[in-house]
Amino acid sequence: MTQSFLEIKGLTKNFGGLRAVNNIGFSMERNQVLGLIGPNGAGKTTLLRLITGILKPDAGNVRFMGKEIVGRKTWDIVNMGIACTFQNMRPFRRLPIIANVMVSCLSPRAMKRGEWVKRLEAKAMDALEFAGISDMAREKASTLSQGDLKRLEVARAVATEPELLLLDEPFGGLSPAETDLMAISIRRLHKGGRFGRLHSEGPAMIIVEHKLQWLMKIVDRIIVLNFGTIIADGTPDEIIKNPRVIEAYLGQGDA
Amino acid sequence: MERWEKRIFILAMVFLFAVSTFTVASGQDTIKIGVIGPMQFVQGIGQWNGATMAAEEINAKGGIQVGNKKMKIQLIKADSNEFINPTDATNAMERLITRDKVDFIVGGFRTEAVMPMQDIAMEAKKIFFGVGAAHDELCLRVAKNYNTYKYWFRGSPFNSTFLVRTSFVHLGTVGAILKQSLNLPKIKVAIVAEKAMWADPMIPAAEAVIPKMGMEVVGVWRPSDKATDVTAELSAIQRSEAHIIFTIFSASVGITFARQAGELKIPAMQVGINVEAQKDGFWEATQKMGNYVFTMNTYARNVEQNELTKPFVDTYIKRFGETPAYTADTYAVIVHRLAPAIEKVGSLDADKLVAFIENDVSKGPSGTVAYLKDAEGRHTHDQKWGPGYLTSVGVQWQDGKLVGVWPNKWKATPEAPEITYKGVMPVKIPPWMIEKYKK
Amino acid sequence: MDLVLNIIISGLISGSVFALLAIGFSLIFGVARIVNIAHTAFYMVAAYCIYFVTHKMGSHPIWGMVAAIVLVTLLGIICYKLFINPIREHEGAVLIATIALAMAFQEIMVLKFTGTFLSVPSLVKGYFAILGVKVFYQQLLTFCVVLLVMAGLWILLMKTKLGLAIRSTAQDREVANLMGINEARVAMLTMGISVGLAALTGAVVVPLTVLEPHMWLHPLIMMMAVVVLGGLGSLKGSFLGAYILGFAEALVVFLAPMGAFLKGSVALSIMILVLLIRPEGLFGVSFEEER
Amino acid sequence: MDLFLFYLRKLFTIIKKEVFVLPSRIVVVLFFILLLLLPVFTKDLYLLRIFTLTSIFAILAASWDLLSGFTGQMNFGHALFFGVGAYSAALLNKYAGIPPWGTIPLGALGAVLSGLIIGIPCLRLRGTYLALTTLAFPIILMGIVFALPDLTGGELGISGIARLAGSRVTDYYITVVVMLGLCTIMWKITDSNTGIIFHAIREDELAVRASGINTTRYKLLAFCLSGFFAGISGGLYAHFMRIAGPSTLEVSMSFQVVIWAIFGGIVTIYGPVGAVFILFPLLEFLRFWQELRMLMFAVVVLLILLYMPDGLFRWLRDKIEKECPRCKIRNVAMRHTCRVCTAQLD
Repeated sequence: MTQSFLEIKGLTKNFGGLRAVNNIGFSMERNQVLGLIGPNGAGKTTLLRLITGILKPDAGNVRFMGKEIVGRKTWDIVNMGIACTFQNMRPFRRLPIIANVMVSCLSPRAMKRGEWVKRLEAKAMDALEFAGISDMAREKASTLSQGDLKRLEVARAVATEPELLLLDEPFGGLSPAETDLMAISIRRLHKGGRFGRLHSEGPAMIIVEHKLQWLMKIVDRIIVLNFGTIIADGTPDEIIKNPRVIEAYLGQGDA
Repeated sequence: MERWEKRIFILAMVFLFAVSTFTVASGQDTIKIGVIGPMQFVQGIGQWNGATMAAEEINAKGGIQVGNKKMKIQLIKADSNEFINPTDATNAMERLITRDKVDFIVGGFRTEAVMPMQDIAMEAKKIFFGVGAAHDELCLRVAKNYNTYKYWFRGSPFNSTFLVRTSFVHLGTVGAILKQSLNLPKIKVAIVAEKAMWADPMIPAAEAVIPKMGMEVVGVWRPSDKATDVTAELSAIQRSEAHIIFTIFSASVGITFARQAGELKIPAMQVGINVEAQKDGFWEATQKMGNYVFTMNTYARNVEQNELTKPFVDTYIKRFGETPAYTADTYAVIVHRLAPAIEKVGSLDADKLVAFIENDVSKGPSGTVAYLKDAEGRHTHDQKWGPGYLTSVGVQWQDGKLVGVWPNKWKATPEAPEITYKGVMPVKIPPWMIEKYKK
Repeated sequence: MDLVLNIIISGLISGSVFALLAIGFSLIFGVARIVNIAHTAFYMVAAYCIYFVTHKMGSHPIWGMVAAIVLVTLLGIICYKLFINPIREHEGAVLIATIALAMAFQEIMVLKFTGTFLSVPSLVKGYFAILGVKVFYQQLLTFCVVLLVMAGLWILLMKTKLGLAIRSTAQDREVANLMGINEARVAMLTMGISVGLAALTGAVVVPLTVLEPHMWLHPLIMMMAVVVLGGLGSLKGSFLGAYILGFAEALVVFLAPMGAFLKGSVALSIMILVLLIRPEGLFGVSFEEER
Repeated sequence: MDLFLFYLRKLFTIIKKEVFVLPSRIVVVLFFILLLLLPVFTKDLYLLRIFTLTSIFAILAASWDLLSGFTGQMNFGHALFFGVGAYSAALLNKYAGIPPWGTIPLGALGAVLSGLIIGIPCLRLRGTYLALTTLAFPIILMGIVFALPDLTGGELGISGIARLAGSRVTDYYITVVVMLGLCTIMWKITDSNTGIIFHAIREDELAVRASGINTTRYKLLAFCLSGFFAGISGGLYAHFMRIAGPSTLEVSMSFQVVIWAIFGGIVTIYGPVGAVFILFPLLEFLRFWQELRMLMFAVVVLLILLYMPDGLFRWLRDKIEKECPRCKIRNVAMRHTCRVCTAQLD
């Protein structure tokens, strides 16, 4: 029996009366890049948070590389190899950018993997380099622009050297040019390899995004959510043609 | 504008610094006595007033004869702030000794602060008369380690063991009066003691002694010493049908309790220790509800322990407008113990003075003071209690006046002589109590 | 039976006092995120104000109450303008500014009135008995004032423009600012209301107790326990929390008379126990996700 | 001999290149030297006493900063650690007869334990909730102290415990050296990787978790470390005052610590230490004006805050030093170019 890389079964989460995530189940492979789309309030972000353990599901389970991860603490999950970014960026505002990344470098997983790296700063620098903001390493995080904050989020996540990377709207608030750059970075990351002293496992990814045209270029599979349930699952080409997706996105009138 | 303010600020700071560092006391032609206490509270004010009166009296006579030279008394006031911050109290003590270079120290109130203060004074070998703290431990230290602690003397009040004994006598006296005049078969007593260390040993003692006196204990309540509402306790006490409430209060709860009990007309007499009720301000503080409260006290208007009492109390009232509290015994300490001792020894040498004072018997306005030895014959520098020595008085609030009511035909032991101080009056029973029981 | 009644009455009364204090504290915290340590110090100042008017000027207690509420509210607003508003952005600084204010008030009172225990006359003297339990009229008054204040506050918050402004500011300061609400003015007015409530509490409660310059510390702690228990910034929570702690205290006094002094500790332990189960207090906003 | 000279020269270079370039560093070095040499100039017992107590409280204030400033776990009940340290040192000394050098570390361990005990329930609380809850702990402990007067001495406290050392000068040296040592250690901790995590936890705890850090462990670590240092200061206090009483647990004690730390400027370690060295002696200098002393103290705190809400020492440091916009290295305010990268300073 081959166990899948990530397997989600019957995941459910209620907020008061609102059912944000309703009995979701899917699985993905180690080499996939998965796009997660859907209208606002469809439960995309909630799903990511359930996987990372920030929220506790009311029912269902999540298996990552054969291990159950529901009920584990966030840091445990991160150290098993799932990293995430936040939709509304959450940098440590009063710390220099490099220190932001160093926190990730100090996680047990990163420490174990980078034993041969003598200096944490060097590794953190490489993560920043990868994200393209190394020239501002000593600035306070509060001075960064939106786009650079997104990059910082990615750098922070990458520094834990994850197997699975959850990106929550990596293109949100970016200009088209910046989006291009970010898309290239993500692609490059997925290929894996070394970036200086930083090692990329070539992580599998789940990307939540609204900018479909860029998303389509990166992902090889898309899951569409609406009202907390999966309404479509397939390759980008299939999804574009799927009538239920069009209905959900554009409303019934246009369908 | 801003710069100007800043400059003033800096100037002020520099000024403060300068003043404080250069105000070091000068030459030695006077006897310096440090008065240390919580100067913004009644206790400290009493200590300072008593000392002021003593200094004025002695200086008016030209001072104290030390050898062949007359030396005047100079008082130095130190606010110990000890209720809020005992650390501050020790600093004040240290400052008195090293900066102001005092020769003697009187004062201290909160035992937690007095103990470290005692340590500092003993280390500097300065005679320290404690006026305010009643805890036994302060004097037990003298017995245990005489050479270090011999410079400590108890000034006032006598120690808490004796305080308990006196208040039991009061309880018995009032119990007998109630029994007789209200025709009660058995007197029931509710014990209400504030939660404080000094009150702790009094409760088992009271529970043991009261049945022996032919009375019954119906319950024990321990409100916080700063409780601001005791209606709950009062309701419970009324339910227990107690005739006497045996109070053990030193802090503000004494006022709250008396006021609320009076306002609710709880049919029971309050007897015991209520330090707040010893003060003239009690009547106002309880909004006249503290009527008929009975408490132990050191002085009372028109009651004379001996011939020294009346002049002292009258002068004090004239000078400061209130009856002296027990912390005002700084007067007795300076005038009747320290000054005669210095004159007789003829020097300010602490060791010589200690040797003299511990064997001296002196008369003061609150009675005759003699210093005790413990069972093993060690000096404790604690004061002797009993007929002929310090007894304190019992006082009762009667319609706005604090009236002395005890000792009235009191016999300490069956063989002892009967004692009645001049000026005592009979005890009054609250009318609502008479109304309830006399049917 | 009358034990139960006793407990109920005592609990209601001490709960009312806590509720009055806690609501004011909660209000200013909700609107301006100010942890006003000096809140009960204002209560103390009000009590001394009544003392001054009745004893030094010899007026009727009612004038004392009025003067206390008006003057202390003004004092609160002035202190806010002078010492708190300029450093609003620095949370820590605001905190110790209020501690320093409380200390300053305490010292001023010590200077003016010394540390002597004082008292003020009650507005209505005497007591009445319900089923053998004696209750002061003043306690009844306290209870009524709590109900009135609650009703008044509810009307103010729900039915008036100022109330709307206060509520929206409490929800989100920045957004309220953008919506054209003068946040600074709302904060100042709320401070006025909050301090006014503290003064009112002083005016109705103090006639039953003793005045001294350190009388603000104990209610401060109980008030904070109430506010935390009920959930910060939630008026409903403060109201309920106050009665829970009030009853806890009454139970301790009646059922464990030897341990009456422990009533404060017991109340605080209850608060901690509740927080262990619900970290955001009874009616606080849940943090489950993030804040 | 050559080796010695080499190290001497090296030391000299370090002093010249690293210390004399920044006024704040010079001030720190001067502070160390002055404190250590004070008894050489004066044997005034009063002065020594004040500075001994100041040192003890400096440890306390710095330990508050370590917990509340760096980790952002607002602790309003810091007196708990101080009191537990003082009481356990006193109990161990009185009943087990252990000398001060043993009781103080053991007392500090007691404080660590109390840090764990309150830290675990407090893990789920944050911000103002945490602040107001921690305020309750010392009060509850005080209730226990009063309920067990046989063991704890009730409101009298435990008295008659051993002296710290034979003489006041030795006391002074012990506390000052311990203070300087511990504060340096605390400063080092905050400068280390652990310190970065502490900082990050204050900024955004969830994000730290998402970076794979066990925040629970680090928060508890902060509670324990802070408890340890505060406990040491409590033990020193108990042995210096020779009494451990309930005043060590009072609310005013907790408030005092907060005042010191915020007055000096949090998240600095040096700020709270400096603040204690200004405010505690200030209270003593104000003694010539006894009646107004506490009022003056409160007014001084209020006024200084009005101008320097970030804390006195941060304000001062910003006045005498500038940060280079390019390389973020500090420079004397008088320089026009950065001393390292020669960038223009404005």
